[in-house]
Amino acid sequence: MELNEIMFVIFGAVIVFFSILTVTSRRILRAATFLLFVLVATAGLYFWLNYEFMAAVQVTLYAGGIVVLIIFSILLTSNINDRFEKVAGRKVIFSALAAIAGAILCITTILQQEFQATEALAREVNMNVIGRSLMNYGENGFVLPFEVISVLLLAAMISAIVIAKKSKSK
Amino acid sequence: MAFNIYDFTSFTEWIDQGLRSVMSPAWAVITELAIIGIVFLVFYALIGLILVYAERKICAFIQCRIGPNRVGPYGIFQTIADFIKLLMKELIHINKADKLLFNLAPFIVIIASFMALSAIPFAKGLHPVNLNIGIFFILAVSSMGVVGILLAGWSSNNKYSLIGAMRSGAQIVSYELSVGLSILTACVLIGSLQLSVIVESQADGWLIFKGHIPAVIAFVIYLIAATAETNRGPFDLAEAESELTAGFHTEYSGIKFAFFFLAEYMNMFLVAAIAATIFWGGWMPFHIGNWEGFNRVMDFIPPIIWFFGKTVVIILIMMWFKWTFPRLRIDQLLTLEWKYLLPINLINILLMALIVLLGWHF
Amino acid sequence: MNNEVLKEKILAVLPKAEFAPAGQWLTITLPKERIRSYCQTLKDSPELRFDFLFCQTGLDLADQFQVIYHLESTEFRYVIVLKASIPNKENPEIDTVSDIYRTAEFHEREIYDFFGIHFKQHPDLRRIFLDEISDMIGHPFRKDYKDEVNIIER
Amino acid sequence: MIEDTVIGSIEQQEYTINMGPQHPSTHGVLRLVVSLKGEIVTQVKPHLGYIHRGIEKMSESMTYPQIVHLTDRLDYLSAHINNHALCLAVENALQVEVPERVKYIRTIMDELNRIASHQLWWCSFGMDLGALTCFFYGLRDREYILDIFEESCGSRLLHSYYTPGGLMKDIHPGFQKRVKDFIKYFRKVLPEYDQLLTGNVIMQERTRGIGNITKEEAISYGFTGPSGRGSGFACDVRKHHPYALYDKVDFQEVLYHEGDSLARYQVRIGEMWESMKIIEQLIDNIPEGDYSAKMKAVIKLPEGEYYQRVEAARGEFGVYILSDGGKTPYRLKLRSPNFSNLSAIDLLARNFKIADLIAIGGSLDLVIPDIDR
Repeated sequence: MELNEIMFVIFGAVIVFFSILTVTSRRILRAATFLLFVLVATAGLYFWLNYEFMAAVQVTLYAGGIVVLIIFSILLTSNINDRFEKVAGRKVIFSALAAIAGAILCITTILQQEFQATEALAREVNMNVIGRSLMNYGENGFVLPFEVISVLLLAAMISAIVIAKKSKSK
Repeated sequence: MAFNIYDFTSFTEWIDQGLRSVMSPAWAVITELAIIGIVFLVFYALIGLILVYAERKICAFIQCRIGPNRVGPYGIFQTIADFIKLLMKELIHINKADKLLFNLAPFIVIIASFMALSAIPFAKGLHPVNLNIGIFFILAVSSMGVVGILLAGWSSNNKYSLIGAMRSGAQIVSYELSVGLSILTACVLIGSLQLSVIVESQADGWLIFKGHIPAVIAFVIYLIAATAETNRGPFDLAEAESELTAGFHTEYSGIKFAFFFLAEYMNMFLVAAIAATIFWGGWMPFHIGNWEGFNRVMDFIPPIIWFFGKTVVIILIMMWFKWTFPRLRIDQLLTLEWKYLLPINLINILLMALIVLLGWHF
Repeated sequence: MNNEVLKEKILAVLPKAEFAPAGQWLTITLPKERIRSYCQTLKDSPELRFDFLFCQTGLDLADQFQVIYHLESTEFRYVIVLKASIPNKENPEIDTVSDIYRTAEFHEREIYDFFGIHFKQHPDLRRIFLDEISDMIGHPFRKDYKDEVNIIER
Repeated sequence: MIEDTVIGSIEQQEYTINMGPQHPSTHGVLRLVVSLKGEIVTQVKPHLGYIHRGIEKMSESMTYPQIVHLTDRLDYLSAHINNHALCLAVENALQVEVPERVKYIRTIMDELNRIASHQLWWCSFGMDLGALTCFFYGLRDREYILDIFEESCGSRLLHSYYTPGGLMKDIHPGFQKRVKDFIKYFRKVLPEYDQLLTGNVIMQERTRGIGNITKEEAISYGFTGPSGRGSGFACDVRKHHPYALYDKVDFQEVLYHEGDSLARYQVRIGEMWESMKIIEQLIDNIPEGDYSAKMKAVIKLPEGEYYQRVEAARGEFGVYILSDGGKTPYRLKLRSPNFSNLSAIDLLARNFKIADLIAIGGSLDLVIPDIDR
């Protein structure tokens, strides 16, 4: 195996291992921490693909942002001695079956697809290119999704403020 | 191969060539990684020791004291003695703590600062990775450090720790915005996120002079926000010794406490290095536009000295903050960020864009 | 301030007041039932305004308990002393003044702790100093208190 | 609604933390049980008695000169002033007239003690707010006073310098010069305190409007000393019930009316200036004479009750003595300022943040042995 492949295998193993731990852990904060590892390993995969911008976005948004918020809300709401209930045997079997079925579906689909090797070398994605395509309304432009997401975020923020205000006035 | 302290490119290439000539490329990469890792570990420990010693001496001078003066001449071995003491101390196990997370937390904090360090250009040709989104990468990985603090606070099963962790979470999440935006202001002028390009583009003058008003505002905001991000006084609410005994690391002892301690100083070095790189030109000597003669004279000082000199100055400013100001309260801290720094920052970034578009910068 | 003038002023609002023989300050002795009404009157009277209770002392005399109230008028700078006697030594009780003078809340807890004098209607009558010492039983400032371990009789 | 009940139960949950008995900012072994809602304090319950020594009970089997040594151990930062109260009570009971020289020295010593106490308060207050540098500035200057004390009293903290009737020993020959040097030095240094802490925006924001108490409440809570005067409660015993030489010297009662932590802070800073003024008026005029009145070998107080009020550094200190004619008191009660000041902490800190509770505690300047007598 080449070094490249070894790296891929390591990242894949980390992702799979911590994903399983995330869903099986009975302590909520541990689950959140394992999720953090999954997300960081995913960012590692992006780095492995030389797609640094995406990797950094992954780390900032998911690892640094969303996991922090999740942990923060866990801190606010749960006690250290809280445990999830042990799941009943039947539920475990069913969910395992569902997960395995999903995995098989994904793997077969991927295997059936014939990926064509492209000749083009990995192009270094310049910041200028990213910035311009984000603000572009022509072909390959992302201004519409960008703006729509902004509106969504604005709505979320306003609703958060409204909720916070409501409990205060009571 | 001539060893050149003005340009490390040839030096690093020489090492690379040498390694590749004796082993396969894969092993060469692994060996290089190992070398960089070891160098960084040593560097990390060294910076930690020096900074702790410097902090003690400087705070002693500010407080009309002498400071450490027993271990070695002028007490220079004091921090080493302290680290040995910390290493030999008992690691206290807390019965009702979440042991896995409790033990994991210091590592997350220290790994985050370690990773961020890997993208800093120390001198010309002396940076481990030259990512094209370098500054964004540093912001991203350093934002992971807060997870370690939150975990430490929660898993200690101590109410003071939990309050400290909450404060630190709220604080770091808020101040990351200001750090990011003030760096973005600088990047608007430079037009790149790659740290090597950022430094090179300041060859005709540092950014703080080129961008004049908005750059100065961005620098000041960055300095405030970065002090807050590193949990240092006057923003050390997460530790808040007088209120929360020691905040999130109340329950830690021995080497695990040393990790938090080290990470705090490392983060301070890191934010100072970023400020020096972005606003004061990193390893770039002090150049003034077209004054060829003056620039030549400045070039005689090696870049690595320029880099560390600037970083040290910024660290000194941050230490001066800590030993002069009282601590803020949590609501005042958040008010400062959300009501003052953030709006100023947003207006400032617009101003910078305007200046760039109209070409009013130098 | 002449004690005689003060005496007249007090008699104007509290005609039944009994004065003790002259000491450092004018002293009124009173039965324990009247303490609340006396304090309230002395505080509210515009001529006197005794609004500052600067000391409250418990006392174990041979035949009775006493609670001594040192009052000052911050407006006119008069000082008087109220002495409330509690003859029942078995089960001492007195009304609280902690709603009139808030500082009495702590002082009364202290007196309760040391003398076992029960203050009726006190908002939070718990032992203040000795509550967590399990082997401390009884009220140590009573003259009949015996503790062979900790107190050496001389 | 499920969400409503969940949110409701979280909001109603009380979060209780124990501050103390060992905590960096309770200045001793004080335990505050603090109920929190988020960071906001909803209730503070002080739990006392961790260092209760039963001084009042001990005094009942001790002679008066012995009790002097116990009064030191109350508010150890104003040891001279506590001694003064007991000595005055005994002297008044015996109707002894102490020599003029003793009065001068006692007044000067009291004021030096007050300055030293306020210096220590200032540095610990700075530390409570997180400004560590203050601590060293205050301690540095306090050394000068402690050196003066050491020279004359032989002791730096618990002096027991006063005895019923006078002083233990005469002052050191260099006393006047040392005190004058100190005053000269401290007049230069005190503005530095203002530069370092008083003028700081963060400090002002942390203390202005925090821990308010009105004048009426202050009187009702028996809130004396600089804490009471920060609320406009004129409670300076030196002015209103003068003892020693306070009716002969010219000084101002420092009053602020805001009633917040900043006002209490400014009162103490102002008092340091006033104390220096008092010392300057007296230091050059110490008359020659004996350092003690003639006293009997065994002091027996005539039957009766005696009360002496003095102004200690933290407020009104009182000694109540009930004597049955013997050489030991029948009952001795000590009215300690911190005990009454602490009783208001719940009122002061409620609805403020934890950090404010620390600032308020600092602005009250609590000394725990004075509370746990």
